[in-house]
Amino acid sequence: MSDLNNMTAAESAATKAAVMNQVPGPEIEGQSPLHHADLASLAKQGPKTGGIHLREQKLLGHLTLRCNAENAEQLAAVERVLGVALPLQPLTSTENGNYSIRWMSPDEWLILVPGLETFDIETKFRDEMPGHYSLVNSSGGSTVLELSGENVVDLLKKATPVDLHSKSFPVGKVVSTLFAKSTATIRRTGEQRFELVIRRSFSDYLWLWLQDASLEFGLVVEA
Amino acid sequence: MLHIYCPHCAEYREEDEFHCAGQAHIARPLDPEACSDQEWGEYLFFRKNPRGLHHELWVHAAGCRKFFNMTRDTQSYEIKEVYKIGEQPSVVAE
Amino acid sequence: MTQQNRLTSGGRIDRSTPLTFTYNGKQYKGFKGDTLASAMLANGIDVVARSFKYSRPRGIVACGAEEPNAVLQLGATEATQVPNVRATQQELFDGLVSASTNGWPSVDTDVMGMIGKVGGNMMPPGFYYKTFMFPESLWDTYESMIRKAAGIGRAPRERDPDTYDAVNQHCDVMIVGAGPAGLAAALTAARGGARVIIADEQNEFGGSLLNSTEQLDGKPAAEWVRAVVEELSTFDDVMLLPRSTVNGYHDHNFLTIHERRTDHLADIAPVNTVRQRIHRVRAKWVVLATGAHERPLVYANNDVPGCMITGAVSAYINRYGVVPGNELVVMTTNDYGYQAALDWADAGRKVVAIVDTREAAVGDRTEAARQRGLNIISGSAVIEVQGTKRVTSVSVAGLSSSGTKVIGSVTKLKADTVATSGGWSPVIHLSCHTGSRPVWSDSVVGFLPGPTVQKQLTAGGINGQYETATALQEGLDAGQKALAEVGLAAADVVLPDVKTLKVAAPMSLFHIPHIKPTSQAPKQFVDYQTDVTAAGIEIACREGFEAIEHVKRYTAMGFGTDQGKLGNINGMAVAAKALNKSIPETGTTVFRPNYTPIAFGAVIGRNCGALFEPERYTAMHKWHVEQGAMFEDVGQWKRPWYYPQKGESMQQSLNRECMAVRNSVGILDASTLGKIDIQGKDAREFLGRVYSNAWAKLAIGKCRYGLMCGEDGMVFDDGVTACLGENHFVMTTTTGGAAHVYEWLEIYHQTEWPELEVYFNTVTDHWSTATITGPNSRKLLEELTDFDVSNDNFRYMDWKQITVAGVPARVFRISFTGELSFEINVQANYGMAVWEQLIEAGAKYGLTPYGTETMHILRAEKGFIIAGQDTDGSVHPYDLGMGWCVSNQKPFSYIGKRGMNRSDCTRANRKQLVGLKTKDPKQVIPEGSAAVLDPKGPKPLEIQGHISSSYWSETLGHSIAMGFIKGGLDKMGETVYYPMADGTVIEAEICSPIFFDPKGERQNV
Amino acid sequence: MQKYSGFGLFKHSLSHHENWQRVWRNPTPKKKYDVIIIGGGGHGLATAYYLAKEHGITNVAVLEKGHLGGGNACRNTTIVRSNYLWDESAALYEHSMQLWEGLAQELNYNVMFSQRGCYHTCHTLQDMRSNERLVAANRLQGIDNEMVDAEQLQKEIPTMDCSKNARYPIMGASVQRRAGNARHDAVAWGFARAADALGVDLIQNCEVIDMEISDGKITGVKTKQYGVLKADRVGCVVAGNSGVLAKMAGFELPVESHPLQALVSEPIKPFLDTVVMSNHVHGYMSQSDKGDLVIGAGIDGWVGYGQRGSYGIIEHTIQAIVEMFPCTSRVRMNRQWGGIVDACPDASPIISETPIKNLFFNCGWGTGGFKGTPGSGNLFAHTLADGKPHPIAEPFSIQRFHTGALIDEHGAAGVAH
Repeated sequence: MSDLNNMTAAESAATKAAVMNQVPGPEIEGQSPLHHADLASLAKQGPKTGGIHLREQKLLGHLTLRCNAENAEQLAAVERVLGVALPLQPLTSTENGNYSIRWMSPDEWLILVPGLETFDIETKFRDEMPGHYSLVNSSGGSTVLELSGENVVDLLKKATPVDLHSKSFPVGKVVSTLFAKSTATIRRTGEQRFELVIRRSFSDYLWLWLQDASLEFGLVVEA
Repeated sequence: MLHIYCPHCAEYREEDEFHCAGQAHIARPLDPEACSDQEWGEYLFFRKNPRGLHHELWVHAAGCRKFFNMTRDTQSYEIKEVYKIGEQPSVVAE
Repeated sequence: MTQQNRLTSGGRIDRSTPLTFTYNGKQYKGFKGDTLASAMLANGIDVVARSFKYSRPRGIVACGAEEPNAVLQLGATEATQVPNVRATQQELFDGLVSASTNGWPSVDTDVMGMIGKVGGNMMPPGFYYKTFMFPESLWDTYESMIRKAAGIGRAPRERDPDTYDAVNQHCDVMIVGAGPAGLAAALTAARGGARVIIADEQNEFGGSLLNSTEQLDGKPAAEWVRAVVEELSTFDDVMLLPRSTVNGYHDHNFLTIHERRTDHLADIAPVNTVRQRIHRVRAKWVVLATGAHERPLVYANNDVPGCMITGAVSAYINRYGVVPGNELVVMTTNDYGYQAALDWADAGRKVVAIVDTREAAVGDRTEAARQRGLNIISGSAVIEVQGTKRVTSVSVAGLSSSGTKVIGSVTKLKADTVATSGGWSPVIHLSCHTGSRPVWSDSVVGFLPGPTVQKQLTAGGINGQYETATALQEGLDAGQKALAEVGLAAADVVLPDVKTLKVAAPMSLFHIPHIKPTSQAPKQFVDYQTDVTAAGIEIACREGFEAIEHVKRYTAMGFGTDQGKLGNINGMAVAAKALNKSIPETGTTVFRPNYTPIAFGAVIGRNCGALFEPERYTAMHKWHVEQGAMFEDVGQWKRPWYYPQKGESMQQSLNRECMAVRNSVGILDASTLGKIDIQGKDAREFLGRVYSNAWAKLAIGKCRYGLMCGEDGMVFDDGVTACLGENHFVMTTTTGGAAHVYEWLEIYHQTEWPELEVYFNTVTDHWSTATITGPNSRKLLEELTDFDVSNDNFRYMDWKQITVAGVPARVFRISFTGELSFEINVQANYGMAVWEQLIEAGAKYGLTPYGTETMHILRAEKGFIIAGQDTDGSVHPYDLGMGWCVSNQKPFSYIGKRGMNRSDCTRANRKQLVGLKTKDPKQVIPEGSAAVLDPKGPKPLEIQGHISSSYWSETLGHSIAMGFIKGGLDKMGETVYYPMADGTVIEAEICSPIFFDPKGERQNV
Repeated sequence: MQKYSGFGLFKHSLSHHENWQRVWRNPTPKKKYDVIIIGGGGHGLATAYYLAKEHGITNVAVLEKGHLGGGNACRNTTIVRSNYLWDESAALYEHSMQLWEGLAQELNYNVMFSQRGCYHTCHTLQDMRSNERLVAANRLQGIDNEMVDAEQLQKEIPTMDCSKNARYPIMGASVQRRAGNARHDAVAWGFARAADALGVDLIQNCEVIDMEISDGKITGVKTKQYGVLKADRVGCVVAGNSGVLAKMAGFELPVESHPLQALVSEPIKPFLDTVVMSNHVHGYMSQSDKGDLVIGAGIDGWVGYGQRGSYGIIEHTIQAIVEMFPCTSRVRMNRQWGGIVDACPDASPIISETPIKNLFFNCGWGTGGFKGTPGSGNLFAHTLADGKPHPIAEPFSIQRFHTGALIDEHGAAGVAH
């Protein structure tokens, strides 16, 4: 182990997993999955009104936690690290400031945190979490799109077979589902506001798809 | 188009999100080496394939990615129940 | 042109908005609110088609989805052509261009019609099964003639300029049909607070009420319709979909609605608007309020233009202000048929006679006709009409009380229009789509929806209830029932007051007898579009085609674009009579989606062109594009295939890329390989169970190659797995196999070995992988890291966590080329940054980007397999000569172990992977070529195996190949032959598949 | 048997077609037959015909629970070809192909076998490799099959998009020019008529509800309508229902019955004069003599006997067709339907003895049964006559699922058809 040079406190006795700070210094700029689309320029030059608003919440820290929802010690440890409990009800989410947790599966949660805090939080988890669990940094593999506007539900209905009516899909609900010919984890954050976690390799496809499907409503890109 | 209740997500979802992994309750022989070719072949390939009630293994592939069992009528396509891995069906195919 | 059949007032058309349209090159006028059919009738156009088989002139028969004849070509430009548009369902728009589809030189003067007349008698059902057989050699010629006559309209030859989409909908109650029953159901469900979708195929809601003069609450029915629609529009949770046909009713209450959003505006959709949309609806409950179709009667020459159904005549008069003729004869078996005569008389044109097949029927409508002084001929029928392109007269004769025989003398009456009603067939199509069989009702004289497992209710005409008051009540009841079923309280709805008319019993009669036997009488059409006659059905029955499905298939009845909406029941009745059975004994009629045809474009929505399937990109994709890379499709990924430089052939590019790697250093984007993070104390045990080789002793910091087999022992994937921590591994898979491998791990964990403490997570997209390989790869790496990457400190098959180009990285010293290699993995957000710095720093070493093709050549020089290319599901590790990658010492019987020990898997002479060296070193054996031992032997030749990988090796200066040979591992040095398509034979020697650096020294430096 | 010909047609027209004979009798079953064939589909009827014609065994009954040719025989998309990969299957399907050629004359029934060719398009390098392998193998097996490049393909099929702009551009194709279509109903009816003429009893509306088995040997079958019918040998040819029949006999099969869907467009003027199939974008299409585009879909992923599947399959299939033939976007889908196919794990059929003596099964044709009709019947007749399999049928025994000698045709069988 000695030559795994950067493995510090994260070398938790319980999990014996390799953890590393994957974020370089500030001199190197990260490129989010939609970097090539240059959303910043579109936000400046593109239309300012339309039924759909889109914003990429880029370079967040994405941590996938898998553990046992019935293990009280683990649940307590999560709360110590994040200051908020894991959502145990299926398809729900919790949040605490900049931290949000999405239920993904009975033994899986997606934790979003500010990008620069990722390693700290991973390290804390490794220090705090007892028992059998896994924590995986997936920050490079996905990005978050925020979609809002008066036609946002009309747009999403074209992409996902999930019922988006507010009776079935209240604010705070999370679903992982099909999105066009890819997948997304969709969380409702307002009556007309949703966050989509999408996979990096599909992001260009989804960007194309969203532009096409928004034509009838008008698409406003926000920085 | 089947409408499937995922026992893990606790709601109905479209068939598009799932896929069927074949007949349920086919346990891997505990001692494969003790199986004859015939027994191993039957484990691998031979199936009930009933017209009527059938226990199937499904996975919520685009959702929670959990496997679960389903009892379904292969003629009417009615789903009688879904139940988690390790659980036993309450409606049993003959 | 004047619209000679247009009334000066009345109807739902807007006379202040005239529209111009073209039919067969000639311009006509119509009005907003017209269908193409109503406008054609207004202009006195009689002939709209020539029939399929006999080329007989045909006119408009009906006014809706059931129309069999008025099927036209639409479109003003090549790209906007639409074949087979039913004129009765196409709203008129200004500039509409239409044309009839058959007939040469035109529908009016068609020479095929002569052939139809002369040859028609030679074309009984199934005639083509009985002829065109001799001589056998001429069948191709016969067939090409048959095919020329095929088809109705034509497909455009240009790409569709329009867009389409699909929308997923959910509701408590889906109501199909917005006639009185559907509207009552919708109003009830909406007031009760349900989420409602109501769809109707027509441009406005109202259904039968739009066509009639009926009064609701003492006011025209349309006013009630307007009020209901207005109220429904106020509910947030009610979706109203006019111009929307519910086309399919699938399992678990899934329905598809085909909404035509712009077809009424032009033949091309306005900018940023979809032409058509599919609603994919999941409904808790469904109310079918689809109404009924009127049945025409079957009589001699009943296809002459001017022969219509009575309901259509009323609809054209009342809704469109068009009287489709001057002198009308009605023939009916029921009271409803009288309405056409009443409406015709109200329009001021001549009713020649109402011929009622019944004796002395007394109902409110018959009495109204009598009081109007209309000529009613009871107990009689129109047995034949005269005329070619328009009815000129009709022959009326008395009928026996059973309706099976003509009695008495035949009278000729002058008329240009014959409207018939044989009763109504409930529109049960949707109820059948999920496998429910309809049930015959003697009282309705039609099929009703059968028992179903769907959560389905029915109301109105579909139940054989044709009185408006009953339809409204049934709609209300269905609405209340649906509310209760979805857990909502009953709604407060008061139905409008409608006068219920007294109706006399209808007669069960379908086929009108002629004075001659059916076989000798003039043609009596059952299915117009497919030219099926009563005589044809009798022949089919006589020949032993007794099941109704046989009859339909033998005669083609019901196989038109109208799917037999008018003809099927009549056809069954004719068959039943011929077989001396009742209609239900003859069989039932089963319907499949679609209710009416639907554009392919609508079905696929926006999943076409660039959005047909996702293109998956790595973080460095943009760089590859900028470098002019050619791409290979691997699964959904776009991977650089090779990077041609100006003027290079593909082979030249490959040679250059290969030599760069062998002589200096190359760089490959390997990000697409599947990567699975595995954590937990049993991770190692799990690996041992899913890989064929041993994992117990893999130390932290080390990597190992593994083969993955199915329970049948056959290899399906491979890759390198690294031990990151005592309980932490990362597995790589093939690019195409990633999803399958992940699910493979999960299914075994979730269903077989849940007791093992291990979690799997896909991290494919998270890591970017830049592989630098070649003798100078270490030098290049050294330039970008402070870490000591010397062979002493960083061994082959080690991995290190180091910083490369300022970015934290996991670097694996593994090699797929046989050269010194480093696979640099960084979080994908920094993949491009590292890649660009490698490129920059590599310039002085001639760092060369290479693609998948060069990768394949380099690995083949080393004899490394590619799962999926050198395996095909039928080879186990020993077949691949990879017994070294199987550990039978493991205590657990890993997946594949038992399978690869089945008797066929252990027999001698299995196909085994070997190297093949051509006798002529310049010759590259084409991949896929099959080996034989004696190329001169007679066919079929026993195939010894095939070439799975084959390349020109610039490194070695000769071709190399890997392939399978029966018993090949024991046949080193022997010769096999590969016969080519051009008759030449390539000779090759069996050798080791490791062509280059067999001791593996280069990767170990 | 009344002989059919153009002259006969003319003669009958003079008597208003009133004198056509029945195509087959409607016999009451005898109590005992030499051979009972369960299943009156194409394969069962072909088996009966060849039993009578080639083996002289005419004391034969075909028991059909509905009407003749009413199952997959009338629900398939009518493709006939023999370009399979492995020697075993190539021999089987080529045997069938050779019987197709000349079948109309042999049966005196025009089955409208049209050798208009069948293309497998290649969209990836992997596709190219598989097809080149297939072509090379077929060449040595004596089966015509050749590669054409995209440019040539564009000339041969002008309505197909062979440009480089597609999501998965077509790189080339293999083509078997002897392949094509036939008229599905006519095949069943032609075999039925010819078998009947040779003395075979075709019993419709006769459902087998149990097997008479003692000492591991079958002696007859029990029917719903006619009670027990005895037989020396019983052949079961019931496609999608094989599992149900096997259960009656007390064993399981390596077979699952899945819905297989298909669809047709409205009839349009000649658009495509050959058969095109794509394993990669997953769809295939031909045009019928009536003008319908006949389009095939993949199988649904679950067991289903309802003769219908899920809408998603239809969507995907039409996407594939429009991807390859963009000009079909405005053409309209008329009908869709489903059949029940019994799929074997290796996508090859079973023509085999069973654990029960004198009971033989012919099943597992999956999506490829139509093309096999004459060959299957011919070989199964041989099996029933001899009590042991014909050499071509031998590799297709149930035993192969025990020994592991599978004949994996997933590559060649590819897209469902």
